[in-house]
Amino acid sequence: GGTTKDSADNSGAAAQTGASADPNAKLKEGLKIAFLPKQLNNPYTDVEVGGGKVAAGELKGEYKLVGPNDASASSQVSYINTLIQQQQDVIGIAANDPNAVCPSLNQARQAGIKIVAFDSDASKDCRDVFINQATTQGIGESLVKMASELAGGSGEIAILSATPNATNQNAWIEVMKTELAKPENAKLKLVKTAYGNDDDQKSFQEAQGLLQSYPNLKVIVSPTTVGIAAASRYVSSSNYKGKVAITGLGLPNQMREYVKDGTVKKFALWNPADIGYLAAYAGAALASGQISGQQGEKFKAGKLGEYTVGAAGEIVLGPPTEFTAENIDQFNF
Amino acid sequence: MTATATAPRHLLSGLVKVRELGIILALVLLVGYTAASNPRFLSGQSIRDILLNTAILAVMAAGQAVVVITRNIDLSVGSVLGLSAFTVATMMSDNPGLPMVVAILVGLAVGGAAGVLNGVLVRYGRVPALVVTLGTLYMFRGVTYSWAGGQQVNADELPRHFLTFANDAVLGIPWLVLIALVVVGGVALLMRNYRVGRELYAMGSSPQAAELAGIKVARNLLGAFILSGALAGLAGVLFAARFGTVDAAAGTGLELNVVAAVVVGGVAVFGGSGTVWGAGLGALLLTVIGSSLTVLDINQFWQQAIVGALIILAICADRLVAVRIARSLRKKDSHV
Amino acid sequence: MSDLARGGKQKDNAVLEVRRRLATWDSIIVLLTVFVLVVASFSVTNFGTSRNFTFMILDLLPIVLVALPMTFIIVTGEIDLSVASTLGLASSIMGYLWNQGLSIESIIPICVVVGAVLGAINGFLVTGLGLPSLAVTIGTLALYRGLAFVVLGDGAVADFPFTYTGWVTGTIGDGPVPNVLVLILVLAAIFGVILHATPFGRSLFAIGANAQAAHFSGIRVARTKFWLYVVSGAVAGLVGVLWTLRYSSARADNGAGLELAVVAAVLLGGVSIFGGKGSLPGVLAGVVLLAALQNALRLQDVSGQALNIVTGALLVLSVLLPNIATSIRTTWQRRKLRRAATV
Amino acid sequence: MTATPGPSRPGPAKLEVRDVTKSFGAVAAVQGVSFPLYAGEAHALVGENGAGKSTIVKMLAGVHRPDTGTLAVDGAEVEFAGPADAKAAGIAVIYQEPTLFPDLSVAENIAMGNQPLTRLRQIDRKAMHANAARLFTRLGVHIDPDRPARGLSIADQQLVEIAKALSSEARVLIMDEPTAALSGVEVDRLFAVTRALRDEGAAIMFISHRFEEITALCQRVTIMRDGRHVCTEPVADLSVDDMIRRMVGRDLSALFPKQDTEIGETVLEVEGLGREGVFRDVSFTVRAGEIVALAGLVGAGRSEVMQAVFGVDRYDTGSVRFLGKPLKAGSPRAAMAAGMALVPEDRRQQGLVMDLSIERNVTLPRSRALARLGLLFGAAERREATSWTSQLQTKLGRLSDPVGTLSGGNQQKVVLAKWLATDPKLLIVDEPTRGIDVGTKAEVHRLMSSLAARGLAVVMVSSELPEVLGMADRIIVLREGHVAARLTRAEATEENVMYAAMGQQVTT
Ligand SMILES: Nc1ncnc2c1ncn2[C@@H]1O[C@H](COP(=O)(O)OP(=O)(O)OP(=O)(O)O)[C@@H](O)[C@H]1O
Ligand SMILES: Nc1ncnc2c1ncn2[C@@H]1O[C@H](COP(=O)(O)OP(=O)(O)OP(=O)(O)O)[C@@H](O)[C@H]1O
Ligand SMILES: [Mg+2]
Ligand SMILES: [Mg+2]
Repeated sequence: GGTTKDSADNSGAAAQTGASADPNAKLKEGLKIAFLPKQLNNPYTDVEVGGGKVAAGELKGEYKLVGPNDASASSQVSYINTLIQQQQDVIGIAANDPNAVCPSLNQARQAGIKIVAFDSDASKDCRDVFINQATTQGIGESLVKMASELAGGSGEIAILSATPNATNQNAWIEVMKTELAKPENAKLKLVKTAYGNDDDQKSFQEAQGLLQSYPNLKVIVSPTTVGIAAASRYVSSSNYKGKVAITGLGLPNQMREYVKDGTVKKFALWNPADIGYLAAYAGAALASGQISGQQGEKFKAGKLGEYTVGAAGEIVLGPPTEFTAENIDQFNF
Repeated sequence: MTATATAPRHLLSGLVKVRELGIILALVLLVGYTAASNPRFLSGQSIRDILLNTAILAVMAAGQAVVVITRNIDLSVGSVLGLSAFTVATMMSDNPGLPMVVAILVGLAVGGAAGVLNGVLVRYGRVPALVVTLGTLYMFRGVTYSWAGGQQVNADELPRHFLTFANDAVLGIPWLVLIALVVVGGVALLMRNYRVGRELYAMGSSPQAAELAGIKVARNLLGAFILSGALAGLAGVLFAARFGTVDAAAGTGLELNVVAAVVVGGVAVFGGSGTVWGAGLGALLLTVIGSSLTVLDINQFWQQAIVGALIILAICADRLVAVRIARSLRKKDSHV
Repeated sequence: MSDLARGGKQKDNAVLEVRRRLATWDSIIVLLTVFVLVVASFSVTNFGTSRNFTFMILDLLPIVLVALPMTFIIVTGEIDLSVASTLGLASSIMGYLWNQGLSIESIIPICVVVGAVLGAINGFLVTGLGLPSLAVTIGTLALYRGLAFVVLGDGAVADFPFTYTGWVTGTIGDGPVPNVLVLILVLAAIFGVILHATPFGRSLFAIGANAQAAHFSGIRVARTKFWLYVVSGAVAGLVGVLWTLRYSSARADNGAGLELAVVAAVLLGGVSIFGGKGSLPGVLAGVVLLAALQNALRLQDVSGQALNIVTGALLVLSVLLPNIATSIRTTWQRRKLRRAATV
Repeated sequence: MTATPGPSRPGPAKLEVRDVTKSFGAVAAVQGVSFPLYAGEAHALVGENGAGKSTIVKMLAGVHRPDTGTLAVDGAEVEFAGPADAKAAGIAVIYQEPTLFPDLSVAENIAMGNQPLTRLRQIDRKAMHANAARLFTRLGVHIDPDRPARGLSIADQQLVEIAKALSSEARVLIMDEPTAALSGVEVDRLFAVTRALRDEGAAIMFISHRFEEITALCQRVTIMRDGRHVCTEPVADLSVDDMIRRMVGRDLSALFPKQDTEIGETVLEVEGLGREGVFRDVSFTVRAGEIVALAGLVGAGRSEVMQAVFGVDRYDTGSVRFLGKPLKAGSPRAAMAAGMALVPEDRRQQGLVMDLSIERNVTLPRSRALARLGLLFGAAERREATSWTSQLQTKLGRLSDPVGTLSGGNQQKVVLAKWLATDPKLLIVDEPTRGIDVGTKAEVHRLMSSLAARGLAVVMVSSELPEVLGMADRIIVLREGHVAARLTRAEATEENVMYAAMGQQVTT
């Protein structure tokens, strides 16, 4: 009898954050706040951490941005190690793999660094709080709702996701499947989930493949900014334009062209800059002892107002915004 | 003498044709099977998509084939494509009035300059091509990243004529495909029928002998790298026009596809043999494999595995043909 | 030549020999590595700490282990680009079997064997069918990675026992020496002795420099290469296990892109891509040099992009500089001779 | 063969070497050598292995640049930046080692650099093919111009090289041991063509270790020793012994000192050996103390038979027994373990690993035996290598130098040393003295003979008839892959062997 899944003790050395919170503690100045997104040089990411930079400025902290060029967990670990060596106060991380970054994050916590996961969560026991852009349930529901409207209530739909491993994507897809199983959506048929790996070209080709394989396809739902842009671009330049609708989560700046030329009627997103902004404030609150990550603790996040820590250390930003031809010009990100 | 010489000549040239015939056969089988299970695979839009997707790979494969024939390799093509695509996209978004020709020339120039660096290091620095181009793969990508940062040039920033170039057609053939055809055909002709082409084959077949034969090895080698670089640069322009969105990561990892296309197309990695047509067909085969797997609705997770297996099969088939040719030679020579 | 004269000449030769050895690339790279380590320890804050040392060792662990058999393979004039995919497939299988409830003690050897089998497939294609290794392993690079996704799909398996994950990231007696360093040193010593001080090692150089002559000398060229691929696969399988344990995460995309880093390190270590030349100390120095530079530059907040440029430049310079030195020396010698002749 | 009397030449030299010097690191390969090449004259260059002949050739070809001294064409000093310049100056070179492009067709190989062009500046393949066919007819050989050069035998490669040199219609033709791989018939053809060229006014430089060839072809000879110029004189003024004495610096004794030996029991039995398309039904035995020669024309399959026996090639039918036991087929390692050694014909491709050091090459087949507890240390290898290279009087700088830096003949000695070091019971030597100078050749022959006297069985493949007749106890003549005749030492004459090899009736 060796060590098996059932007999294993994999508690690890989860860091103990015994300190109790003092809601009235003063926000510290000069905090070293580092952001480690999934990948650098990704427009969505840039907007996100841009919000963090603004917040760090307001907090009179030192802002730092590091990250890999590839969206891999192993490169993130090297960066976490470097940040530990540099003795940062707060690390904001969008985890490429919830578990792979865990041992390093726990080492960071042992070294007194506060961990704020944002956008894509790390495992619960190795971060202090998680900034959730919207509830998983909420996003899944709104994606199905948009798809149903665009399909006119019945027909074939397909999903164009990011990488097969993306945690947040898979969680949303799960919710979508549950939604689609409900009687009111019985006439909608999910024919395929394709993966564009958040790579522009691959997403482009996957979109082509979907349209070829499913001649009756009515809607492509792409809950990733890379995917929705690529799919829209393909459809707008092909003779599928007008026959197939695209929706999902996208950046208004990238989508403006396709909304204007009619390829895309409607898509959604939260304001990514607010995620980074909120993450920085949550980090500062943690580092200053205002909160410790327990449910029910409250803190102020600058212009966004007051937030409450939810179950399992989750802080939800708010509901996503829907963009249409009417309102898209009001947004610039 | 002449009588005995002409008969094997037909036999030989016949066999040589078989080499490319193998790929064509594979293509026909694959297309046939896919079309049988989904007729839309042969629809106009679908064929157009496949050809458009092949074009970029084929242009790069033509350059790569030339370099590989000289017993070298150019792994930096993916990074060169990225650099050129970003340069051209930035330039076009800043100066929307520039005509397409300028974009193409700038792309060629950027790639050509990269090729000069590779060629000079290989020839005058006497550094093996694999080392040089692995190094410049990192360096060119690094340069693009440092320059672009997180910037991305989006479709809405690019001038319309630049974007429509990819889809516009003359006589029903999209520009992109036309360019690829001209490039592959031109390079193939150069390699087959012109002195410099044969010299490149000779250099790959035996580098020392090429020096001794008084071939202008330095000039030719530099030329080969410049050609490969320039074509990768051209591919960058086509990439930007086709995909409309360009960031610093454009073309990452493409080098392996290009090398795979060349190898599948029957160009020997040890230089000296293979054709540019073959490389072009290799690019087409790889693209068709990718498309048909998607169309056949093969599980996403199986797709990559199947691509790998097919690449290996193609190499095996090519090897089989080569062994056949060698055996027929041996038989012909024997006195027994 | 009298015996006396020969004796005298040989002593001269010995001196020359030592000087020649010192001037070879692998000794230069060893010295350069030591130099970089010393300079970085003094000038980069937090570089010289024991914790950073541990981080660095963990970062170079997969590269150095895969580089050992890769050195052998490149010395024989072949290449194995499928190692990173083998690593990924081993990791996937590890996760799959763990989910099936197998014990980790039996999973680890299974993964190593799977790696060996994957290596044997490469070996068969290269030696049995006589296909070029560059082409074959580009094919299996795609194939094995694809299979990794087939096995584990989009999932990740994470709940590995802490006794094992902790061992990989831990240090001996909580001191400054990481556990895995022992593994690295033992394996490196074994591979080093085999390459440089055994008949087998000699035969590898002969195969790389002229396979036909090696065949005529009674060396079993095909069989030797075949087993090298098996070993390379087995080591990649083992590294797949270590990778999974280090990140406590079995995923199909583990280690993607590692092959180029390994090849870069091996070439930086002075191994000729054409085969027949190279040394293991050089390769170890190459790996450490790359890891140390990256680590130090990251601590200095140099961006990943600039790291790319440094890596690439280093790779090219590693071959370029010795060549330039040689050509300067010969030109200078010729000039001297010419001048002597005209006087 | 008859020598053309050497006229004393007035007028400027077509090509002249003036006081050139060339060193490689510490090795002074050529030191202050001068001589002229005249139009309409064949000029021989002789010297021991490593005397610097090929180095001179490479300087004339633009491959090496002289350290000091100059070259002059038609009296005007020139400097060649590379082979292209030499070619442009009308100099065609056949190098000591063939330099073909294996992937290109024979016709392309010949035409490379001056292919016939069509009006569109494309290559005219038809003309190219016809040109090659014409050259082959002139040389009297049958090689398909459209086959790739890969897989040609050494002799055929050499012939293609000759065709290549002829095709460029050069004014100076330099040939570095062009006949080393050829047998009598082809040599005669080559000489006929060369004489014709010479009479048309070309200047010829000819290098060979066979003196009968020199007296047959050349008018003037330059002798070199240790990189230095000894003399340049009309061939007619020197006897062969004079030349040898000046070359070696001392008198040489008998050239083929074959000792009589006691013939022991059978060592090797080859029974009905065959390989499709190459040879068939070859049977012979070799006994201890015996030297058996395999004679035949180039391409008769001699090398292939012995390679199959040794196991580097496979065979389809028949069997090989060694020391009474069947020998595992296709395994050189098994053959070595049983006590066989094979000195192959192509030292560059088969015999040596050019990039490895001399000592590593010598000890390569022996590394297992030299290891202690599985570990191998440099000292053991060096000791072994020192002993064998000095025994064979190899001219070398350091044992740690790459073997590729040695002269051709000295490389051959290293191959011999490598295999003698394994202390074999049967030694197969394929063209053992190809490219070896007279002094060393005598040495090699003495060595083979004394080894045989000590009970070693020897199989010698040789294209050189005097060598075959002088050394062999028995001669097996192969023709087109099968045994055409078996002759004892007593029966063998030059005519006998040639007739059998060419398939004519043997007259006894
Ligand atoms: N590239 C080189 N590097 C170092 N030494 C060299 C090189 N080429 C030739 N030598 C040395 O120069 C000397 C002359 O060699 P060369 O090849 O000219 O002799 P050779 O007269 O042609 O002999 P052979 O009859 O054996 O062909 C030899 O000692 C040889 O070792
Ligand atoms: N690798 C090869 N590929 C094709 N044909 C070959 C190859 N090697 C040898 N041959 C052919 O096999 C025949 C026998 O060659 P082999 O070398 O055994 O002859 P040989 O009597 O030893 O003559 P040589 O003097 O050339 O060594 C020749 O016709 C040769 O052209
Ligand atoms: Mg010579
Ligand atoms: Mg032979």
